[in-house]
Amino acid sequence: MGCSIAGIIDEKGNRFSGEKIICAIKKMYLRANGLGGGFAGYGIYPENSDDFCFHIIYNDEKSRENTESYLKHDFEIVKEEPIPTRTVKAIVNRPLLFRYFLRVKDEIKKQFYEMTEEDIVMRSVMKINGAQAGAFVISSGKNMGIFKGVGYAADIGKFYKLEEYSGYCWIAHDRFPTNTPGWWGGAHPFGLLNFSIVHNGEISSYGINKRYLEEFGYRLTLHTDSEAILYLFDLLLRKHKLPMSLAHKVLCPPLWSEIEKMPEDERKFYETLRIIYGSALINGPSAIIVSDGKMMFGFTDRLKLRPLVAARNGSKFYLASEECAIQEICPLKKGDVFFPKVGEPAIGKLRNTEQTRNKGTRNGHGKFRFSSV
Amino acid sequence: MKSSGKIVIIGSSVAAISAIETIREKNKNLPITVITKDRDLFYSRPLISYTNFTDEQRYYRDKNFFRKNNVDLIFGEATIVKNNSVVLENKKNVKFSELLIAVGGKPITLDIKGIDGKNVFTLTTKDDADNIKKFCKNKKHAVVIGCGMIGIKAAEFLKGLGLNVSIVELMDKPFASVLDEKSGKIIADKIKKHAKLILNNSVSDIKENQCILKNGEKIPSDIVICAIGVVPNLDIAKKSQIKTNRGIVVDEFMRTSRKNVYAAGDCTEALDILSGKKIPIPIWPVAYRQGAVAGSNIAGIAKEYAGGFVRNSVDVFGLPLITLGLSNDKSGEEIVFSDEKSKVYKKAIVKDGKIIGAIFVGDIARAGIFTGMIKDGIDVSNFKNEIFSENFGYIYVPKEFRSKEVTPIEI
Amino acid sequence: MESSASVLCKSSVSVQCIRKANMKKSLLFPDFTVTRDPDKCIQCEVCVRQCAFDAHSFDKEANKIETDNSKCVSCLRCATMCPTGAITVSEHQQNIKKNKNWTEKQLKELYKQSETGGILLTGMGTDKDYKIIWDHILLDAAQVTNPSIDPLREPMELRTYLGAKPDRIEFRVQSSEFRGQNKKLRTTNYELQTKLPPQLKLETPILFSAMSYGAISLNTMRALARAADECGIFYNTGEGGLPKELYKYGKNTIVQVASGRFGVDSDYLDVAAAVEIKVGQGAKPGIGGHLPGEKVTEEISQTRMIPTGTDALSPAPHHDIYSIEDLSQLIYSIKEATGYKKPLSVKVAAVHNIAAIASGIVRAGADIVAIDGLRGGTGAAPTRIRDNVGIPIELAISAVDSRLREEGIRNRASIIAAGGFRNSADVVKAIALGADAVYIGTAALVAMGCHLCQKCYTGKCNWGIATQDPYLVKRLNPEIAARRLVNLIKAWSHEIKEIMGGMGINAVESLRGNRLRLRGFDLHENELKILDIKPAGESM
Amino acid sequence: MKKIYFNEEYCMACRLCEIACLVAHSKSKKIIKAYKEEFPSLTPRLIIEQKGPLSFAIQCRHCKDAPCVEACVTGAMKRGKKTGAVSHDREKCVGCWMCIMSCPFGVILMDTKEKKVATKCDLCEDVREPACVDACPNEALVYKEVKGSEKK
Repeated sequence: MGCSIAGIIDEKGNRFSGEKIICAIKKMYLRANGLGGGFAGYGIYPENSDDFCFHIIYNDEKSRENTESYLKHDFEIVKEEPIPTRTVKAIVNRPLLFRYFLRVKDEIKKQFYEMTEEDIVMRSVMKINGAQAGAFVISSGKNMGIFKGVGYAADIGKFYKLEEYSGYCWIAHDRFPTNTPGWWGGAHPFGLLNFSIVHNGEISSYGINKRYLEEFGYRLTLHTDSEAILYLFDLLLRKHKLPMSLAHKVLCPPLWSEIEKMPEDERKFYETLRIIYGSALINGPSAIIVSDGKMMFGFTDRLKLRPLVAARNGSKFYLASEECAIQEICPLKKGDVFFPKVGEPAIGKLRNTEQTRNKGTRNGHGKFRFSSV
Repeated sequence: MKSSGKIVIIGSSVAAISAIETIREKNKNLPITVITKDRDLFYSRPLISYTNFTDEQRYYRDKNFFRKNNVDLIFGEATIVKNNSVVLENKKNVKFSELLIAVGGKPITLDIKGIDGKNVFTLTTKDDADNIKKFCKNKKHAVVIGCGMIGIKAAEFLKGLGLNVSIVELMDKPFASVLDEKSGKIIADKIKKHAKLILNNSVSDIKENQCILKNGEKIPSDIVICAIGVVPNLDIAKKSQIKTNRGIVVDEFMRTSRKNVYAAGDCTEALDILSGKKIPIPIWPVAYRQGAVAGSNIAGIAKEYAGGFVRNSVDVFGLPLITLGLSNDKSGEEIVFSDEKSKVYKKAIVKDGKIIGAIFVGDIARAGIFTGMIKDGIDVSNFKNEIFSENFGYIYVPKEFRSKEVTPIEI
Repeated sequence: MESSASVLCKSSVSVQCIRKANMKKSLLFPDFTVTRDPDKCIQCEVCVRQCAFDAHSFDKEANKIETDNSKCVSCLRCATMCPTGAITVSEHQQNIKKNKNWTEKQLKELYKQSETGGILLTGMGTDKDYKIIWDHILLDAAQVTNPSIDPLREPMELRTYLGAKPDRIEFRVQSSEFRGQNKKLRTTNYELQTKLPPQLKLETPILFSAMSYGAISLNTMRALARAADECGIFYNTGEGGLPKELYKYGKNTIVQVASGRFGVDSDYLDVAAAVEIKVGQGAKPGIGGHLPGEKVTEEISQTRMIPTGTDALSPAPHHDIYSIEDLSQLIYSIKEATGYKKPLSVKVAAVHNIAAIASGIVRAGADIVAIDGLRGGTGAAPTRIRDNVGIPIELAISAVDSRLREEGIRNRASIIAAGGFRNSADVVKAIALGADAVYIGTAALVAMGCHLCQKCYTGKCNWGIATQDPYLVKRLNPEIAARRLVNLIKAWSHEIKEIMGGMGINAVESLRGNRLRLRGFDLHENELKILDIKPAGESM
Repeated sequence: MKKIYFNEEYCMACRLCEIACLVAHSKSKKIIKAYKEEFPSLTPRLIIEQKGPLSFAIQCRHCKDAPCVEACVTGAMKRGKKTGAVSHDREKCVGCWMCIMSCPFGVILMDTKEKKVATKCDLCEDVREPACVDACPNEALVYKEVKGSEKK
């Protein structure tokens, strides 16, 4: 896939309009072909910030009815409404678009006492999306939402009236699909719970990543490799409690030859990590931006076969496929821009969640120490 | 023991040559002087009997051997060693720091009537051969006294010159000291096809045209070659108060009783590993080895002579013959292979598990393995019955005794 | 060399045997015709000396070399060694009336059996004309949207770890702050809590499969051990014990514990890198082994720990394993004996219920499941068993890998696939289907000189491989053979890298179980279903 | 110096070395031609020994203190100062067989076809690798320098 990706996070948590990210992604329109675009915004539903917000696309009313009755079984629906849209000439064949603010019912929590609320949400999402009954959950996190569809990203943004939302973190994607035909659910970002991801690339390891995830209960229904990355993050971060930086080392591990040169404890750690998570390694050209609402994390594949630039200006941290996208929305000084190296992620973090501002984004290693028992 | 001065070698025998080669291998510059009676340098003595050879072919080494090796030559006879000098016939003194006596042997002469006659010769030098050649013109009959190594070569030489040859031998078979009865008979039969062989007899009177034997028989002879053998040439050693026995007495470094004086070759008596005694072993390889040992020690690199044993290879009118060690010993176990039809006879004598002597007649292939086994004292008890089998070879030599030349440490 | 019962071997199948069996006239005719070009033959007798089956002889009186076609097994030793290339061996042309049902091979087997009354014996893997599924699986490559990778320019990782893996990593995080020059710095310390179960580290996902001392010569074992050492992989002792001389290759050795328990003692288990319980073998599932007493030489008796000259009988089952819980007991006995320091493998033949069996093995505590398919080789097996029992390894890998994933226990054991791997493409396909690594046996033997004459059970291997004859074992110089093996492993590894690079994959982890990079061509729907691959032409 | 060594562990007595030696010392140097046209007059310069399953091919060891050189009365047998190889000059040789008597390996042979002379391995002089070594299919013959083997 071709595609452009972009992301902005305000590390102080200041919210800003979705217009900026539309401008950024629009600048790179040559990287897209109008077969899909989308956005994820964090901090956009402050009034319902404790409820799970499902954005669902429906083929028809019947599937909406079925799905809503299913939702009602597991959840208390705090609020439901159509997602506001405006008419945009280029956007055609729109499905039904609804959002729901949900709380897991107590009896369901009791019934699935071994599961967390997130697990229950994930199970529901998998069930709806796996049923292939004309309904598709495109986002399911808290205080966040994904807006996507078939068309250029800029048009999609306009369609969803994103300028009316304000959030502290936005990621966006404009698509040039090659592997899967354009449909609304197949556009980026992909989301599960609070995770959202945009991806420029093609995962040649998808086959095994998919089978690996299936062992842990994920259903990959979109026939798109990017979905696998999202779930891998969910598995590693949420279920296996790995920090983002280590999850990155699972997806893009150092070469064995590099591991061998590490000091004993570090070597042992990475060796173990790679041996256990071999099936989670993602291979193939990729530039990825992932967010969980607390940080925005950008990285490329082990050979850096797809572009990614980063910039920092004031409290804002930017990621994009091309520098022009960032320049478009923020006048950058020399030294603001940097190019993440192979194996080194670029990270922007909400400062109130992690006390110290992480300056070490340029060198992914270094800031960790390893020991063994 | 490092030599700083001048090395003098008396004689230009194989021992001398091998000493020079050894010294030069180790030191290019040490001055070496050779004092020799031989005007013709340097022919191989065993080749003097080959009538069809050119002089060139008889050279043992390159014609310019001495010049190339930076060796000074003095033609003349050394008479005595005095102090640190060799005194020549012409009274000239040649100073040395180390001296090697390599004067070889001299023919045994017999006390027979007429032995001083003009028609009586010995055959040990090229001069002898040349003289005989000259004398033989228009002559018809020859008598060779002695049927050993030199006797056979003399007979072949005379045959080559077109004479009828009679060989008179005191003992009952040719090569009497080294052959047993059977091999003696095969060799005698072979000789008889080319010459008249008179055994158990001796010449008592040499006339101009005939010899009278002990039993009174008269055989025609225009020329007589006395080929009984050689004994160590002890002339100079004795005069110079160097200790002698049957040969010049030397230690394992080839040193004589006199300081800085060495001796090597047929003039010495050296360790016989089979008897453990020191005896003269007047054979070529021993002379060569002794010369090399002496040369090495003279050049300052200590080397010991490990001893040798009697062995010889001779071609008797086309029939190859090799004898090794105590080939006529009767005290050991005899292992024999004999094929009358093809005139092949092989015998080995095994004593205390070791081969002490062997005879090969007709088929001498790989006889050297036996030489090696005798030298190394290899116990053959386990395979002694196979030593003359068709497959016998070096493979029978137990691995632990095999030479390093064969089995390198790691392949 | 190991056959199923002593009565078999004595009455097995050579013309000479048949003569001995008091048949006046054998109805058999030769399998091969040896042709000698008289213009090229120099009568050097190299062929005479090289043929252990005595097919060539020199007639001194006639001053002529003669050949007895009936003795030729087409091992091609003579043709290879002939310095003038004067010898060719071809199929014997006999005009047996063409019959698709009653083929020449069938007829010959009937003649043999009617003349000997014995079970037919054979060696190596089945030569029966079964469909080779590998040849109906096609590999993917990257084009345009995804750059292929040049293995000569970019790193390409084949390293493979075999053994049980935990589902997730466990570690403790400790953050500490300290003062830097101007500001506070924070470091995070990860303390690894996971204790990884023992692993076999392979530099390339290939191992040499089990071949026992007795079935193969010591020189052959030496070559396998040296090559494994040099390639950073493993060889397998089979069930014949481990000669003391090879202990130095222990870190590259997988030792087998089979039903006969030959050569098993604490030193044997201690010296190895891993232990494999052999339950079955692809060439003869359900059948034991038999090494006739005459082949139990001094050295073999030492290694197998049985008296010289006694028959070495491997029972068909392990008599202490009549059920899965018995296997578990043996697995844990061995783990106890080796201090839980070595991975424990269980080797089974791919039979109909292989997925469930493999699952049981994993749950019984094995760290590795080795599965030997229909085409697995052998030193000796009854022909009927070899040619008719078991299922193809392709289907077995897929069934087992799928099953273990369904049960969520795929991480708990590695899968080694075995049985007729012919080239690196087969290996890539096996890994993409879900195997962690493959065992190669026949390919390794061929690399060393085997010409697949299938006469291993006679003990007269002219290539010095499947023999103990002191005249024949020398023919295999382990130095040369090891070099050839190393070349083979290198060549295959290069090819695997090339194929992976073409797919845009630079680590074998991303190939393993990646069935999406495979397509079936000319495969039945059911086969596609079991292989879990799409038909060629269908995209992602 | 580089010498030919055998490794009896891997010699299988196929005799290809012997054939190669013979061809290398033939006139035509072509195997079929040499055998068909020159055969009876060809003498290999090496010997293959067999004792049960044990076998090896042995040829002149080119000893440092070579007994054959010591014993040669004609000077035909010489040790090259530079090469260290023991060479044999057919022209000088008179066939006295002193060398045959002396060689402890028994690797000097008689060549009586034309003239009675001794014959032995010449290391195939100008060739990079001796023919026998080249022909050995099992590396039971190797041509190499072995340190510390210069003693007899």
